[in-house]
Formats: sequence, C-alpha cells, structure tokens
Amino acid sequence: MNNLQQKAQQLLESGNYGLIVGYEKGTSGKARPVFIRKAEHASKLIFDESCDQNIAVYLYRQEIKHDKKKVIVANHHTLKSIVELAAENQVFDGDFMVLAFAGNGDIIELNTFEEIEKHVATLYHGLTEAEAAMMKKIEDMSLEDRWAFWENEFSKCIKCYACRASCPMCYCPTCTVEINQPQWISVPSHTLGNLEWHVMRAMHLAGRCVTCGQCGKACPLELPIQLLTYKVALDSKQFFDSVAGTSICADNALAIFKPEDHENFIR
Amino acid sequence: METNNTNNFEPKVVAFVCNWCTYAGADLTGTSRIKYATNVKIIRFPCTGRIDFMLLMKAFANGADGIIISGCHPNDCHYTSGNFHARRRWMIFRNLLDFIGMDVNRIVFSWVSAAEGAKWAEVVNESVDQFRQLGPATSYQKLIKNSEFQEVE
Amino acid sequence: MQKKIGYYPGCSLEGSSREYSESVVTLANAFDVELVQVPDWNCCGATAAHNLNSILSFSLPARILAKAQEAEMDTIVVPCAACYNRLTMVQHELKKDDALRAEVNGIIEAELKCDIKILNIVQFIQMFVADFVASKQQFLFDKKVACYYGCLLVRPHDVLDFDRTEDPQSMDEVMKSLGANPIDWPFKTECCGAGMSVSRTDIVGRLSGRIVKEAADRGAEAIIVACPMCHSNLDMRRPALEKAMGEKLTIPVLYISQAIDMALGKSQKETGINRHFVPVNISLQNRVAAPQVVLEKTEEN
Amino acid sequence: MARIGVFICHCGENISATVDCEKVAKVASEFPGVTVSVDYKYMCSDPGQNMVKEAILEHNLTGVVVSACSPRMHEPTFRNACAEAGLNPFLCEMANIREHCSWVHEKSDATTDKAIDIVRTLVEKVKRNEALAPIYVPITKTAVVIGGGVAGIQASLDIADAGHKVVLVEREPSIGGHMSQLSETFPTLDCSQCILTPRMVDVARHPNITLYTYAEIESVDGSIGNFNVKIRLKSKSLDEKLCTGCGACIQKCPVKKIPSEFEQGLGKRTAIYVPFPQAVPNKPVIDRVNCTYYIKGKCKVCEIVCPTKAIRFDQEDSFVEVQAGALLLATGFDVLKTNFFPEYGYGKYEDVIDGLAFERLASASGPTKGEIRRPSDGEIPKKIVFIACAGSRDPAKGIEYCSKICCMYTAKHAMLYKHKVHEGTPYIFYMDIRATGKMYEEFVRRAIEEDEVKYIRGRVSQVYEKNGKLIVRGVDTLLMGQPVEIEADMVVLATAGIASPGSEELAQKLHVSYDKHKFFSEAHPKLKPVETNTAGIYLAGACQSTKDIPETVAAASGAAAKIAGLFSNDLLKRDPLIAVVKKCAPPLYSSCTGCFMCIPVCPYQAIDKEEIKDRSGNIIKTISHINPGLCQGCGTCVAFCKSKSIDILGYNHDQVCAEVEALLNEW
Repeated sequence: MNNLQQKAQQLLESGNYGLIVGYEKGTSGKARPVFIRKAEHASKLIFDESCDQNIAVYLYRQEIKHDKKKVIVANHHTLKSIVELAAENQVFDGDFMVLAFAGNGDIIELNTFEEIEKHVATLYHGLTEAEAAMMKKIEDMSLEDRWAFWENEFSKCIKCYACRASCPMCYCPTCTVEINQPQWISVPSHTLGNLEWHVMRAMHLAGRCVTCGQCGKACPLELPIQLLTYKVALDSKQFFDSVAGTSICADNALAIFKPEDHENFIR
Repeated sequence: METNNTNNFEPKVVAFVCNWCTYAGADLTGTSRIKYATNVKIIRFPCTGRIDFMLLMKAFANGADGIIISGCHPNDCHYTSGNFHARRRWMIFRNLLDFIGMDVNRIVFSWVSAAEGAKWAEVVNESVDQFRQLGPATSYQKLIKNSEFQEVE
Repeated sequence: MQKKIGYYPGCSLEGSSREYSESVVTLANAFDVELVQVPDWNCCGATAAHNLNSILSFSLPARILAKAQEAEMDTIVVPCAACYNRLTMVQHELKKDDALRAEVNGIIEAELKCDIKILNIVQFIQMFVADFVASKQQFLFDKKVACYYGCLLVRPHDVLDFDRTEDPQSMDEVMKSLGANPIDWPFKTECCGAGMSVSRTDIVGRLSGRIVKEAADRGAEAIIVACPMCHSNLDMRRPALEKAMGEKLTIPVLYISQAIDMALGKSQKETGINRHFVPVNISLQNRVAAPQVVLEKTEEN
Repeated sequence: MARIGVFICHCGENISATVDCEKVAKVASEFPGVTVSVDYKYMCSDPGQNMVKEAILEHNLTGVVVSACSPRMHEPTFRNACAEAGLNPFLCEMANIREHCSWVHEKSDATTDKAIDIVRTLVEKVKRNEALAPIYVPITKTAVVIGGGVAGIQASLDIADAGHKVVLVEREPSIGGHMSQLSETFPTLDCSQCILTPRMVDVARHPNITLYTYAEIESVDGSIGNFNVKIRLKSKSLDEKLCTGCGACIQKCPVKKIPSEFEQGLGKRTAIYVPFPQAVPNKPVIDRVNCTYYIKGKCKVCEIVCPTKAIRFDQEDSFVEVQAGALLLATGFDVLKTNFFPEYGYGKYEDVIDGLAFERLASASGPTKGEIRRPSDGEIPKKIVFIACAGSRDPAKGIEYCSKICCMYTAKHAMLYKHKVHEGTPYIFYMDIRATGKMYEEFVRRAIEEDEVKYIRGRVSQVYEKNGKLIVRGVDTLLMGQPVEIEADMVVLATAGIASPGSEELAQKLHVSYDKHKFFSEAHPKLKPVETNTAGIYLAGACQSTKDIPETVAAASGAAAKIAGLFSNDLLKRDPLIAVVKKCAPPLYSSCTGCFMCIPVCPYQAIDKEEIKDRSGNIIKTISHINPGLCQGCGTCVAFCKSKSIDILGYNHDQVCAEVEALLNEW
C-alpha cells in the first residue's frame, strides 16, 4: 500500500471523514474518479500523471451533500478550481480536506481555504507548451481561416453539454441555454446555435477559467473548445492581470474595474 | 477586414445606447438637425453596463450587418461605473469574437456624451461607411440560413 | 560570483570625463560586477538633438537601447546623468506611444521592447555596492561633504521615479554610509549652467560659482557629484567661477564613484582623481586604527 | 392577448415633413397585437392626449405606444395621460421618431421605413411591459451628522429647528472644528470665535440635538430612511454627569508640555485637557498617550483634586446605536504636513509655519495673545514672506486642484500682520489671485493699496536658512522672470487643503464614493452638489472640496434642507425601474447560484445576501438580494449575472430581446 492509500485508510478509519474523492485506475490506462466511503476500498486510490481530470466538479454535487466530512485528492487543476469555487461561494471552508502532492510526491494536507490558496500560489498558472502552440496556431491564421476552422468545428457539435457537465465552474442550476423566455440560444444543434453556445460559455468563464482543459477532454467529438476559454483566461491576465483560481476573494475580472483600464477600440 | 463590396448595399445597423449620455446625445443631434444615415436604429438601455453580450449575438443572429455600442465617457457614467464594467466586458468579448474569426470591425464602440450631438452623427456615418465597406455579413448569414433550414426540417 | 551588466558610457566618459568612467569601472570591479559595453553604441543626442530634430532625439537613444536589447542586456548602467535622463525619457515615451515607437523602429530598423532597466550611478551603487561596502571599505570618509545632484538626475520625477525632486537624499545616504557627514544645503539641485557651458562661460561662472561658494561657506570639504556636466562646470571652469565670485575656491569636486573608490583604498590612477583641475587634497583615516594614510601629498605635509 | 394603441404624432410638420405619418399609422395598424393606430397633428396637445385616453377606454388597451418626440421630452406627459385613463403608466412607451428620425434624415421612403421600424420595436417592447407601482420606503426621522465643525453645527441646527432629531458626532473632545482656530475671518475681519461660539452653545442646548464628542462612526448599515449607525464613544476617562467643568484637574495636571493640537503646536497643553477655553462641551478628557498614570501606572493627581470625583481611569470605550433616516458627512479638511515641502524647509526651520499656525499667532486667545512673534525666539518678525499655493495647483506633486481659500486668507494674514506690526513688510508670492466671492476682490485691493502688502507674481523655488535669516528664493514673472531673493524673518505657507485623515476609511464604511484626493464625491457636480451617490447620505462643507466659511455654511444649510425635505414625508417614493433577483417555485426557489459575484459589480452597494428558509427556519439556500431602496436601476448586475437570475424592470431580458428581433426583422 502506498502513502496515499494508507493515508486514506487512516482518515476513513478515524471516523472523522466519510468520503474520499480521488482517482482509480480505469480502462485503457486512463484514470477515472472514484468515491471511497469504506476504509477497505482505500487501496483503489492512485495518483500519477494519468490523473489529469479536474474532479473539483464533484465537490458541490447534491449526491455527496449528506456525506460526512469529505476528502478530495487534488491535482493542480482541481486545486485551482477549488480556490475559484471558494471565491464564488460554491464550496465552504472546513467542509472538506484536500490532499495535494508536493514536487517530491509527499502528501500535503490542506484544511483551510487559506492554506489551499497559499499552496496554489506555488503552482504554475500558464498554459502548457502544447496548449500554447495550439493557441498560436489559431491566432496566426487569417481571419477567414479562423472563421472556417471554427465554423467546421462548431458544425460538428451535438450540444451534448459534456463540456458544461465537466467544468467545475458550470454550476448554475439553470443554464442560460435552458431559458426559453427569451430564447437566448436556439435549441437545435446547428452551427449558429452551437457557435452561440460556445461563445456564451467562454464569456461566462471570463476571469473564472483555470485553464484545466477539462471541457475539451470531455468533448465526445474532440472539438478544441477549451481554446475558447483559454482565450478569455489569457486576455483576463493580459488586460486585467487577473488569473482565476489564485484568490479566494471575490474579485472576478469582469466584476471589478479600474478607471485606467486601457483599450484602443472605443471611439 | 473582409471586404465584400456590393453595390448599393445598405447595412442593417442596430445601436445599443445608454439613456443618459448617448441617447440624450442623439436627441441633441436631432434638435441640431444634423443629418445622418437612416440605417441605424437605436435601442435604449439604462446604462452600457446593462448591455448583455448575448444581445449582440442576438442582433447578429437576426441579420444585423453592424452594431454600434455607445455610452457615457469614462468617469461620466450616470451610475458612476456601469461604463467601466461594460468596457472590461467588451475588451474580452471583442477579442473572443476575433478569435473565432468574426470581423470585430462589425461592432463599433464609442463614448458619446449628452453634449456630443455632432459626434453621434459622425459615429453613425463613419460606422455605416465602415459597414458598407465590409459588405453584408455573409458568413454569419450563411449560418442563419442553414439554421432556418434545419429548424424547418 | 561575477555579475554582468550592460554599460553605456556615452561620449563624455570617453573624453572630458574619462576619470568618471575609470572610477566607475574600478568600482564595479571591486564589487565583482563586470560592465559590458553596449556594442556599437552611439551618441545619445543629449542636450543638442532635441533642439534640432525631435525624431532624431528619439532615434539616437532608441538605437542604443536596440543595441542593448540585441545583446540581451536586461539592465544597463548609465553613469552620465544626461545620458541616463535621455535614455530613460525616450524609453518611457516610446513605450507609451505606439505610433511613435513604430516610426522610430522603422528608422533604427529594430523592434524595441522598451523593457530595459536603466540605472543611474546612484541606483547602481544602491543595487550592487551599498550592501557590501562595509566589508571592503578601508578608509573612513570622515569629511563634511556637499552632495550636488544637479538637474538631470532627479527630474522629471514622473518618469525617472528616483529620489525626491526637491532636497534629494540618495547620495547623502551613500556618503553617510562611508562615514561622511553630508551637509544640509540649499543648492543640491541648483542649475550649474551646463546648457551655456560653451557659449556663455560668464553665466556658468556665476551659477556654478554660487554653488561652489555655498558649499565652501557651509564648511564642506568636498562636493560630490554624479554628472560629467556638473563636474566639468564645477571643476574645470573653476578659474571662471573664482572670477565671478571674486574669491579663491579650493574645494575639490569628486564623482560619487571616486569617493567610494577612495574609501576602498584605490590608487589615484584607479580613481582618476589625478585628472582633476582642482587638486583633491583629501586624506582619509584608516577605518580600524589611527595611522593616517595620505592619498594626496599636500603642501603642509 | 395584447391590445396595443399606437399614436403617431406629426408634431406640426416636425415629423410629417420627412416621415409619411399616415403610412406609419397604417402599417402599424397591421402589426400583430395592435388594436388601434392613428396619426394626429399634435399628440401632446389636449385633444391629442384625449385621443389616447379615449382609445384606452374605448378599446380597453393593454399598452400604448406614442410615436412622437424623445421620451426625455414627453414621456411623463403621456404616462400621466394613461394613468388618468386608468392604464398603468408603465404600460406606455414612446417611439422617438422626431429626434432620432425625422430631424436627422431627409424626406424619403427610407426615413418613413425607419419610423415604422422604430414603432414596431416599441410595440414589441410594450407588449412585454409590466404594470409597475412606485416603491415606498418608510423613513426614520433622525439625522446623524458626522463632524462638528461649522458645517456640522449649521446643518444640525437647521435640521433640529425643522423639528427633526439630530445626532451630532465629533471625533475631537470639542465641536468647533477649524473655524474655532481662526483669528479673524475674511472679508469682514470679524472675530471667528465671536460668531461661532454662540452657535456651539446652541447645539449643546438644543432639545432635538444629541451631541457625542470624542466619538467616531464604528459601522453603518441599512439604507435611505433606515440606517443603523453604530457610534464608538471613545473613553474620556471621565464621568461626564459628575464633572462640572471646574478645571481644577487641568490646573494641577503635572504633564504640561504637550504640544497643543488646537494651537498647532505653538502652545502647550496638559494631559487632561479641554482643547480650548470655549470648548463645547467644556469638560476635559484624558489623553492616555501622554498621561503619566497610563504610562507609569501612578500619578492620579486629577482624581485627587476633582471635587466631584468624576475621574474614571478604568473607563472603556462604549458604543451607542442610532436609527437614522439620513446621514450627513461634514468631516472637513486638513492641511498638508511637513514632508510635502522639503524645498521650503517646513518642519526643518521653526519659523516656517503654515497658515493655521499663523491664525493661532494672530488670535487674541492664541499662544502669543495675538502678537505676531516668531516661534523660534519670540522676536517680532520684520519681514514675513507668505507663499500662496504651497502644494496646491501642483500636478507634479499630485495636488492639481486649487485649494480655493488660500488667496483670501493669505491676504488676510498679511493684513493682520500689517495691522499689528506697522513697520513690518509682508510679501506674498502668488500664481494668480482668485478673489471671486462677495467683497473678496475689494478685500484684496485693500491689502495691496491700503496695507501695502507686496504681491510678487511668481513661484518660490526654495527657502533656506543663512545667518539667522530665512532666504526665500523665487522669481518675479512680471519682471521678465527676474530671480528674487528676500531675507525674511518668518515664512508662512498657504498649504494646500487636503481631505481629513480617515476620510477614506469613513467613505468605505458608508459606501460613498470619493475622488483620488480622498474628498467625498457629490452625486452630480452641478445639480446634486450636497448629495452623494448613496441615497440618504449627504455632504456639507470642506469634506467635499476645500471651501470657505460662507460656502460651507451654505452647503450645510442646503444639505439640511435636503434632509428636512426627505423627512417631510413618512414614506419615500421611488421609481420602480430597478433590478430584482428572480424567484421561482421550490425546490429551486431561485436560479441564483449564490456566487455573489454581483456584489462588487453594483455601484450602489444595493446587493446583499438573502437566506431562503423552510418553515422550521432552516436555511435552504442563500441568494443575492437587491435592496429596492438603494438600487438605482443601472442594470450592470443584470448583464453580469451568468444564470440570468437578475432582471431589471422596464428593461428586462424579454423586452430587450424582443426589441432587437423586432428592429431587425421585416426589414
């Protein structure tokens, strides 16, 4: 049994904790989320590079609402999402403990939001090189090519909303897409409606996207839709020096302003 | 800029303006009898802060060739800061549209105060010229057409 | 560990103020800093260019910055206050004005990023010298000194953001750390007449004369400067000053780098004080014990 | 089913000259939902309005679109007309086909088509309008006045005289403020204390005024009509009920060398003290920082000598809570301190003083009994240089504004000096002389012509000491920029007026906006000069920008009138075009996610949290709530809310979407 499994076992045996949300080995070498309530199942837990899913999305779910104090095994995306969820009042200090990992693999226990926030400050917040390269590839296209690229991508979308379900930040009980008075976004999954959906999703993540890329990973059609939210995240950083998932204060990039904010397009 | 210069093309333009500065400024354009293009029609909002980016999407989806957004100059907002919030929103939104390949020159942003009747006429005329140059928003209208087809189906 | 930073001497430090350059290099070496000259540098345009041609006055410093950027220098030290002022001002202007930058970029055929850290001599001292000076200092600079900042080092404050515009303190602090007693005097940023130093030496005599006389009257034993223009007016033009003031003025004028070099025990040659017109009759006390070390033979000795 | 009436106005020929009004009316009559569509020469005339009223009654209309001039012109007219005919006024909209159409376009089909589009847009909007009722908020008729300077005193007396309760809160041990420090006042040279102290006494005696001195605002919540103000009463170490103000403690206090704040450091005070002899209340406080007992644990001389045993060394700060309908900020100003003027040697040379210190020197009750003697050696100065704009109008140093009062008080200082020291020479360095009040210019002329004050137009570059004299170096710009040097005995700086210390914290507690200089911001610089952006909080005096006494008193009375006006009704009526958080049936209750990111968006701090509870009081969820008393209806939160849980009455999502669709379709 490795450290994590031992730790998990102890925590569950202690009786102070009722649920551990973490990763287990899935099929074809992928990790998948697991919910462990019994100490004897602790050996299922793994934590390695394959555990790249952002599982902060489960923290506020009704299904685990009545579990005793929870523990979440968090990769760095999950950690940032927890901080952002804390800033947005969706998770509450003291409701759960976070098990994070130091560079050398040591387990770090984080009990309060303040501790999590401090730990997150030590993490890397940019895009990976591969992600940055994808961004650049699109940004380097001509306007027409970009439109053609996205028109093609959006035409494939089936509006299954897996992107929404996988995103920890998409917690609204009633999504704008489900409102029909007025009908903000047309219901069928035609290109126009799909474009509107994805633009809206990206805008709603402005200043909130932690660039985990989960939406793109969740997409059954493998549309690179995570790039849209990366774009708003990068712009929030560039224009307003705002990076989501770094502060537990309510200071969303679009909720605040500075009189000296600089743009060059308003006449 | 995409240039689909079609002869005699008259763009459909909708203007979203705030009640206190630009709407009043446009009133002044009227009382000063300054002429501008008939293409632009105004929808009144209390403040630029009220203008949801989804309304812009709605306008495009309903066939607009261009949009004008206008409100109080920074520091002049009737509600102190609505325009500052709006400005941040447009900075992000405009870049996002550019990223998906929409021509952001189809949206004109301006600050027009209640005293700037002449500026309003100028903004309208320049914008309409700009939209004429750009031609019909064909790429978007293609999507509209396809969607109608699909919805009928 | 040897630190490397960029160095822009400018023309004064190659000519009339060679001793300033010598003392700065001596100082840098003493603190393990290697000064790497900006490759193929040119005139900064200083006081003359902006009278002639505005775009030239931007392009000259811009080319220097471009050369530094090309050589991947993130920090450069500019001892001459006039060069420091021009380089900093131009970088500031170009950074905030996209159109101007584009125009200048076209002229100098470069893409300026405008993110080079430009240090004046006092900032250089604060950054690389101040923390270590105690361990290397051999002599106590136990003199009354008048720190003279001149006009180019501290203004305009908005852009340079260095020290207080009125009654600056940074050089006083450095001198205090060497054991000196900087006097409180009103002429710290008074005009020395540099703009007229060739055309109207009579005015220079009056303006600089007042400065030197005031320092002497208040009992200062040396004037400390950080600008070649100030130095040449206060030192080289001393006969004109004396004529304007109608009295003999013997107080020597030292670059701040020279003052530190002296406290470190560097030789006349290394500090360059042998090049001064007004003899530097200053003897410093050994830091630990009594024996006096005479740096300059004076007539009394 | 909607039954909309459309009324097209010709506005004489203002509209009909370029728009085919009959065609517009005809086309509009075919819009879905339109029951009646007519055109008329002057819709706003009585017959025109009657057409509207009759149509409402005849066709039982559910909405009215008057297609005429700008709503900014006649919306109230037509809404009233609708109300008179029994239609809710908010079911009437105006289509602006004059300013936005007929006046800005030539006569053409396109112009008429545009008018039709505008009418169609408003018809679609009005179909979705809701009947709205004004909002009423109850009012607690008590005002809390913060700051007991002349502004606070004047306002308190005015409000109290109008029959309302006032709670006056002053930070210092006495009310009076800066005005009580002044010697004489311009332009009449009447004694400041002579005119102020009777008012101070009136405040103390007024049955409607409760005075808390040595007190500060701890917290404020609530909104217009119903604020809850918590006031910290700092411990005076004294039982005020027992103290008779005999002053025995002050005479016997062994700590006598504390620089007196009231005397600007030129005089001394004891550790138990009243700031000045005419203080109100005239009862001492113990300055615990300097009191021997609090430093060393023994002394208690005051306690021993007090005939009524009123000293309470163990007294702690206490709190009172006040319910108030309105708040008035009158916290005044301060002057710049030493570190701002290294070049003038202020703080370095004893004889370089500021204007307030000069007031104390010139005051008959001051440390020198009104004789002008310089602080360093008590000599009578032969030459005084006054430097106007010391700090003011200096953008390089960050104070770009004109402090406004300095030109006048500097002229007054020079005059007072000349009156007291006949052989003395006053010099004034100035940039411009701004003497714009009643009798002000005449006053300055008197200083120049009768009292021979030497005005030098130019700036002073530095002041330094040489051989016991203060050398003032400056420039005379009227003599072609000649350098000037004056050997002075004393220098008086007309230091810039700045915001009172603590203004920023107070503004944040009260949620009022302030400018970059920390002065409180008025709601509108011209039309709402004594209101703040936060409803129910008003401004008076120099806390808004530096003001002289007449202006301050005028502002105070103005603010008092506003408050008395507010208090003249039992209920406050407000426009209902405000934002609301939408609610729905259980189990959702509201689509609001409780992310509360809308809270910082609101410029009026109108958004707070609301707990939704079940019948046994358990919290089911916490959602945003918009205080209808504070919301001004900008709608910024509406556009920001991602779940579209907030909507704004009058410009709701459904309305504006319908407008966009109607405007662009059927082109």
